[in-house]
Amino acid sequence: MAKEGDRLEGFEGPGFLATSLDKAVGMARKNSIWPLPFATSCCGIEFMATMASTYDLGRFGAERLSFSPRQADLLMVMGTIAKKMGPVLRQVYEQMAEPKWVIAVGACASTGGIFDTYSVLQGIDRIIPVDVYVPGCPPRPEQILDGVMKIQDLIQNESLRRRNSAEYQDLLASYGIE
Amino acid sequence: MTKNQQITNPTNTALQEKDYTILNLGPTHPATHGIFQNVMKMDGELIVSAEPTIGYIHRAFEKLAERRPFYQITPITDRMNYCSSPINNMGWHMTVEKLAGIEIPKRVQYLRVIIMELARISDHIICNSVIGVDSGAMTGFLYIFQWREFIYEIYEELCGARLTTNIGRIGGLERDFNEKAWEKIHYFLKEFPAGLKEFENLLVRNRIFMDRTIKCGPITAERALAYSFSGPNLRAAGVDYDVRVMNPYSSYEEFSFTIPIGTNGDTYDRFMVRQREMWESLSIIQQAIDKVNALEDKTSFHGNVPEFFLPPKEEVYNSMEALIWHFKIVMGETTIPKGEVYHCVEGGNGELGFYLVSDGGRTPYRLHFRRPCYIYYQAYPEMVKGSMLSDAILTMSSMNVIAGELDA
Amino acid sequence: MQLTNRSEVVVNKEMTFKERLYFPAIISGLIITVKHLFKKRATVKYPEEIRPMAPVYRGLHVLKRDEQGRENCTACGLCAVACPAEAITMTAAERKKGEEHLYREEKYAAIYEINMLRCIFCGLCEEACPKEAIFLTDRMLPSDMNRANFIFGKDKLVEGVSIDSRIDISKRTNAHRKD
Amino acid sequence: MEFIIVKFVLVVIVFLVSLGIAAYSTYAERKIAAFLQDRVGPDRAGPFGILQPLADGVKMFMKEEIIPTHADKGLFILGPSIMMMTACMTGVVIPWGNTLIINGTEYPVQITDINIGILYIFGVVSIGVYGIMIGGWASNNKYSLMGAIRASSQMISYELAMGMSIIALVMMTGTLSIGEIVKQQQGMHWNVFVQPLGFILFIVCAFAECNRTPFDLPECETELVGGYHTEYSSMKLGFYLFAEYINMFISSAIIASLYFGGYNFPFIDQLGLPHNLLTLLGTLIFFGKVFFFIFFFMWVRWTLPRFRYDQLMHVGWRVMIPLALFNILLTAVIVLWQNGQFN
Repeated sequence: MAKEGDRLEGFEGPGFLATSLDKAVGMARKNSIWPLPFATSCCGIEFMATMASTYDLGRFGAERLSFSPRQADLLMVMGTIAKKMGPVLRQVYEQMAEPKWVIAVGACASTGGIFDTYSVLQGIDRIIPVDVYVPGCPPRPEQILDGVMKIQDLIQNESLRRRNSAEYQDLLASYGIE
Repeated sequence: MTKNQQITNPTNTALQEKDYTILNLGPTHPATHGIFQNVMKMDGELIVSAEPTIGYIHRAFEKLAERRPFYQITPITDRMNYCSSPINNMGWHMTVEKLAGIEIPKRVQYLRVIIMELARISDHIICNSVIGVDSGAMTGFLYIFQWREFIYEIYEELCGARLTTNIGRIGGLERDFNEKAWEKIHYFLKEFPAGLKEFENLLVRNRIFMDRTIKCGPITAERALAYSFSGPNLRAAGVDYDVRVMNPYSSYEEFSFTIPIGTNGDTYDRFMVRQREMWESLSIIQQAIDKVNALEDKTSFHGNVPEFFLPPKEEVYNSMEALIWHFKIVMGETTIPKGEVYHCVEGGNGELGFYLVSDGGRTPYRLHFRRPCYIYYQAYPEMVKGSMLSDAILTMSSMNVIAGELDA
Repeated sequence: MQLTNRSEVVVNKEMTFKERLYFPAIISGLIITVKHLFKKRATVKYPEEIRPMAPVYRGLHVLKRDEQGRENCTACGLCAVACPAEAITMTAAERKKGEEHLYREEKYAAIYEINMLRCIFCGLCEEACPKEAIFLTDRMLPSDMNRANFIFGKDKLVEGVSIDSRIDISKRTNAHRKD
Repeated sequence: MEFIIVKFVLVVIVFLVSLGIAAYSTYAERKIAAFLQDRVGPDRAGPFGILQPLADGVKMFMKEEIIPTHADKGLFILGPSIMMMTACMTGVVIPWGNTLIINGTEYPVQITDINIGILYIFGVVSIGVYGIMIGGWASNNKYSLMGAIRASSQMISYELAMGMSIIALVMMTGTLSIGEIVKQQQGMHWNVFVQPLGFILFIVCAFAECNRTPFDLPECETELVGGYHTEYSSMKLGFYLFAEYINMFISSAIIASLYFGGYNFPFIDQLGLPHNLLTLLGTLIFFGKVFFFIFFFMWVRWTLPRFRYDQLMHVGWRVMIPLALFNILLTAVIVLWQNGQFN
């Protein structure tokens, strides 16, 4: 991500107009994240707490949950992903419209956590690309908000062309997603 | 609206297999709490039959527990019914204590009762407010959730975590309640009734809500017993079975509380039974505080079991014996007698049982959790058959089926 | 079916005429919600305001030093054994001559790593430690974009030598296991 | 020529105002929901989150368009277009204010005062249903289809009751022109005082027509994921959501003009202000009424649970329509009595 941030400043980059457009769009996108809560277990309850009055995810413009993947910008994977669930998760990811981001909330989604067993996927980054990991089992709502803010930083600094770039295609290809 | 419950399609007889719609409810449906799949055969909005699929969040709890020393199983039980993890923790500790024949001082038992009843309240808050959300009333959820947040604060003072508490140890609690925790519990007892009342006023006598929930997903007492239901779902069907009364543990026999029951086990019954249980839990907490204050013993927070309960750190440095116990306990080398034991507690959503077989080794030989959700979910197809899609969703949320516990 | 004499039917499904009219309940509901318009907001605006955490909160770990700035850890491995998530690994090393000011015991952890993404913050390592070396603190672990950054080595876990950079855990030790 | 210019200017203004108010309704909805729920709501996009609708709009425009492989492409695009178009068309007949006198010529602050204004609105609104139906059908998704079926049956049922509640009003006023109806409510002679039952029926039906809770079955999240717009992404979804808010705005405007006197307010004649200023004041008051009803829509949404499909039909056919018929009968008797027919 840092690389793209640098390129924005450079002269041989996409040019001033483009970078300000990038910035404006980045600002807009970052303040209008519609999350798709893929809540499977404990972290889902903490996500409820994050949505609730005390923490209020709505302050970031993200209170409009979109359970339909077509409309979501941010896939929040919360909780254990069993191997049986893996294909479903991947299908949800494929159904999402670009640009899309993924946040792995909690130990289970990130690495499998305590469940190092035959049935649990040891981290969702084995099947889909993950942008931000949030540690904790489950993370405090503050940590989830922290993760969302990291995503906002990412969005802010993302070039509009990134989703068409060869690197991005390679990244998807490395996960076998066309 | 009672008549409309059993609407049948007038052309029902002429319908053939191909005329039905197959609707996949889940695994990523917003109203499946956790992950299930229901393959529903629909006749328009009516459910002809439902076929539940489980296993989407199978985490192999039991196998995992069989290669862990006893004290390390507590964090695993946390993640079963994560809405009320303290009850799971306590249940597990009591199971081991039962097997090892450990005596627990009265004070610790009362403190445990306080923690477990707080957990029950927080569990019922989630369940009942989610019934509200699923029926479209989001606001009540956000009001009452602030109180759950407050219970989190109490947990945090008691053990240092919010949701997966890992509270208590085999032989007692890991630390005594501090001043701030007592303060917060008293504040909770004082202020929560108003919040609960407000939540009730918002929904309970609202005709839209009553119409939605009455006769929605009913189950008779006979069928519920046949499925071996327990907890609020069985009580809603009209059977006053409560583990706390029938098979008391942790001095529950000393407390007086009524067992709320419903009439025909529909969603409204389940909602009201849970609602009343919160009030009962509040009174139990108050009684427990009174009992704790009346005790001579003001300090003990664990039993006198050096072979299970870690010695204080100062002793570990200064006494050889304590150091040896410390190492033995942490390495899991404490001797647990051979034998098998079943212990059950009244969990947030039913009878939570632990069936433990020990061969005297450092880990359980076999450990089975009796998860109430697993049992409720078997009855789901029967309960939603012939009702509408909206009913199926409310039935699901009112049964308080939690995927993490169901699949274990 | 009655098993005890303590039961009570708590459900009244009969609606009065007033309740059948929909509107009284709707209006009382509207009044309840509109009252909240004028209540104090319950929200804690996280990055600007931080909600107070209990001092015993189980957050990011720290490896303590003693008063003279020597590492407490003696690499006995009890924390790694106690960890249900198997997130802790360590390699022990012998203390050499001239390193007495660095390590309190003769043996020390040359490498001490916690996989923070595996860790479930249960606090069993803190309890298992016989040397008061590892503690969980009320600091939060930040999120990150790179999975590799979550393997916390000694550089991130051990507290600083200077008094200012020490992490206060007195609340935990006092409240903890005192008879 | 001048006529065309004036009308063109008015059309543009009404169009922009509708869009602006709809955009800020989304912001208001989030803020009001938050305030009713002890939260803060969006506050990080600009001061107090005031740029939130802008951010949403830009994001939606820049999002990838997905047309599912199994969808009927033509209809898939047609759905949101119809929805948006019909939503924008209804604002034409609403009298936003009294007349403005410029250079001695009197210009009404209303795009057109056709003498069947009410029928026009009903016609346009019923086309709007097709937007939802076609969208839900074309998505080729079972949830969307169910949402579409729910939407169409709900709209049809409630349009009946709505129409009947209006008939009573028309019997009292004797005209179908909204401009005329508003003029008759001069001062404090608001129709809500003479047609309370009709007003209640009308507002309940307005809720149903706008798909707002407690009648938001077509898109109810917990059952149908997204309802008819489950498969839509980017601006097509934006059109659907936007149209809902425009509809809400227009419904509020219609309620305000039919039952709450439109731009009229008490003591309007006793202020002794110049005509143009009075008109402006009236328009402001009209918008005040509209905003109150928009608030009311949101307030109800965040308080009530929703109906079930069969209960919705039950309320529509077995409660609303008989009541509306009774209202017509009652009004007829009163009108006849007033006209001295019983003497």
